[in-house]
Amino acid sequence: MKIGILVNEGPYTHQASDSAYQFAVAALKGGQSVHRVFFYHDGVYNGSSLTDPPRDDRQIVDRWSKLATEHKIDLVVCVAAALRRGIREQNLAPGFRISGLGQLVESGIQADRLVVFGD
Amino acid sequence: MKIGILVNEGPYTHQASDSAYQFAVAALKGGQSVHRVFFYHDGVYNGSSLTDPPRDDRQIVDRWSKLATEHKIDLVVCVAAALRRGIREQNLAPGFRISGLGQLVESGIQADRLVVFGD
Amino acid sequence: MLHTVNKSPFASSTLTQCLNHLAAGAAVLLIEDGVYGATAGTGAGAQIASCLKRFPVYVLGPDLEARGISSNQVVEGVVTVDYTGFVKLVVEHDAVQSWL
Amino acid sequence: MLHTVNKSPFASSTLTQCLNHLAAGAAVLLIEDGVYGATAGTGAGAQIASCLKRFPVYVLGPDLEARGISSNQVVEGVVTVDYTGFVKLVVEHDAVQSWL
Amino acid sequence: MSEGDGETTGVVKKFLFVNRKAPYGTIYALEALEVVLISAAFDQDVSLAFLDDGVYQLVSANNPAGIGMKNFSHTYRALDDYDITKLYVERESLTERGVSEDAFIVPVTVVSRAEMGHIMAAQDVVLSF
Amino acid sequence: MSEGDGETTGVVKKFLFVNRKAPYGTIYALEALEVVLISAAFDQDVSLAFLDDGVYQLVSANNPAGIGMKNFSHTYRALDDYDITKLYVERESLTERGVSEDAFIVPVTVVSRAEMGHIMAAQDVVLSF
Repeated sequence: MKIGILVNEGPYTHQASDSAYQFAVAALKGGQSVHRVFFYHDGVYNGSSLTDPPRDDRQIVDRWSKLATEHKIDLVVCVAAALRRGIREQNLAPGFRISGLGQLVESGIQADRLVVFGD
Repeated sequence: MKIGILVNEGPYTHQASDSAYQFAVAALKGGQSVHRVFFYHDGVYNGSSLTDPPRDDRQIVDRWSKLATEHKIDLVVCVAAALRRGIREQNLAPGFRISGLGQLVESGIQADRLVVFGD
Repeated sequence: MLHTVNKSPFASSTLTQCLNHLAAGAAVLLIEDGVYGATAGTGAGAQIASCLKRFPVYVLGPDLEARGISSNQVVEGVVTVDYTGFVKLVVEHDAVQSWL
Repeated sequence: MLHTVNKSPFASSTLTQCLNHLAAGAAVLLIEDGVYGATAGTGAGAQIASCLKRFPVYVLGPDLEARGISSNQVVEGVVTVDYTGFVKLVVEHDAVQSWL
Repeated sequence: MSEGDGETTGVVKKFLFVNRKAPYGTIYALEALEVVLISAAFDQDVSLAFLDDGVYQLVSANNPAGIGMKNFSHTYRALDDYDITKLYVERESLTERGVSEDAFIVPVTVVSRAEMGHIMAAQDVVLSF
Repeated sequence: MSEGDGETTGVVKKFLFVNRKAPYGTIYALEALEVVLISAAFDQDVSLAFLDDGVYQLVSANNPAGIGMKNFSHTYRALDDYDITKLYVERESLTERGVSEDAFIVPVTVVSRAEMGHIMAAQDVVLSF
């Protein structure tokens, strides 16, 4: 089954990004496919290449990047939300791409389920 | 009277940054002095030089920068919170500086009032 | 102590909790989504009306206007202030507690 | 429809509102701070117990553990699942509604 | 719009946008509306639900000039041009807040809480922000 | 620490850190604790208030390994080393949540809601996150 994921909050501040990540990992382990992870609202901050959290803490941006590489997951950051918040190509982490809101609606249509994580 | 301000949320997402700005402007107009504006938690995103909001919307980061220049207001972004969230010298807007949490406690001691804006 | 409340009382328990902790010399200022609490004829409005018997309650006018709440919808006795009035309240009280 | 709730019922009205909107085929999953709602002996726990008469209620184990809530504190009848169980619930229901 | 083309052609799902947050205090209402407008290009069966503090989004007298924000209430009027006409508002949420649908900027269908529950249950995709 | 020197020398204010949010669901509790620890260097009269969902921060059985987060409960134990000993917890908040102070990681002073109100009223600087 194809599952789409929407992440509405940034890393560290709210648990939404953590929950979405743990959910995505479990879905992949369980043999489901992750159609796309769409980052909206403050969720776009998950795509920042400049985060440098304490070493003994989880590396939220890095693990999204790794998930994208290892499982060919499409990580899409909303362009309008990103511009408002200072995320651009120049500070976009590997594995993420910037695109329009149509990608979220498309995920709703193409995926069998859409799961939203937010505040 | 010296007033310190703490901003806990990022631009656009929550009204906290707007309220803090309007409050600071009114304080200055009323003859008070703004001791410091300290940005903590997601508040550090107010210091991003890369935001590019729609032209017909308020330019939140720019207006903080202008306030700093025109009224010599000390805008301090918390270093620990900023590292976690991808704000560094390289994407820090004019008029902001990055420093430690001690600057917040110091503002609490030196200012006559400390007003907190958050979620 | 000036207490500020910025959450809608219909979504959050913050207004109730703030009102439960007022002590001598307290005043309350509703800002942002907190201004919905000043609406007359609601449960929150009744709490505010009850609070007014002991403490002054203020509401930020620009936040009321933003949300389309006209002055005749506001609980009687609640005083509307602008940002200048907000600053004045901060100056007049010995400290400020933001209920976030 | 699988309904997820991620807010503490003591701070937010979200759990109550979710429970007020359940229809045939609904199930509830408490995650993040929403797991506090599963605590037996509280007002929220009573709402959950009442809900269980008509709908299944699940709670995310890793979120319970994170918050130090042991299984004997959870309302009887609430089923604890891990992230794998969360995925399974999503697959088994025709759609998911997140109460944010 | 090209976004509506491609692999999605022909599939029509029931999309529900759930609005439970007040405008201006946070950006969720505004950014949710942006998704709704984009969804119009995909020829889906789109509904909007307004309940809890989400009912405040539709109040026509909103005037955020004094807090330096843009008024986006008029955007709800544009929904009709995009053939998005199913706007459901929960009666109990209105009553609790002392809000009348007469104050709204667009025509809506007021439904009971129970009816709202059934509308929600009938959806394929539920987006909440 | 040099941060405690300079212009602030000699001034002692009553600082209250108000904790009303649950841990882990958001970062506020953790980042608030970071400010509390820094404040110790400034020789101020520091108190911590735990009420509403903030009381959950002190539960000793917290174990966030399964959600990939660090356990920061033990940091509350370090407060004593910094001479931060005034930890006030509101009784009504405990009762409403079915939480017992026996479950706490550090000794606290349990106070009534009315007493908490008086503690708040006595402060010079109130920090809430």
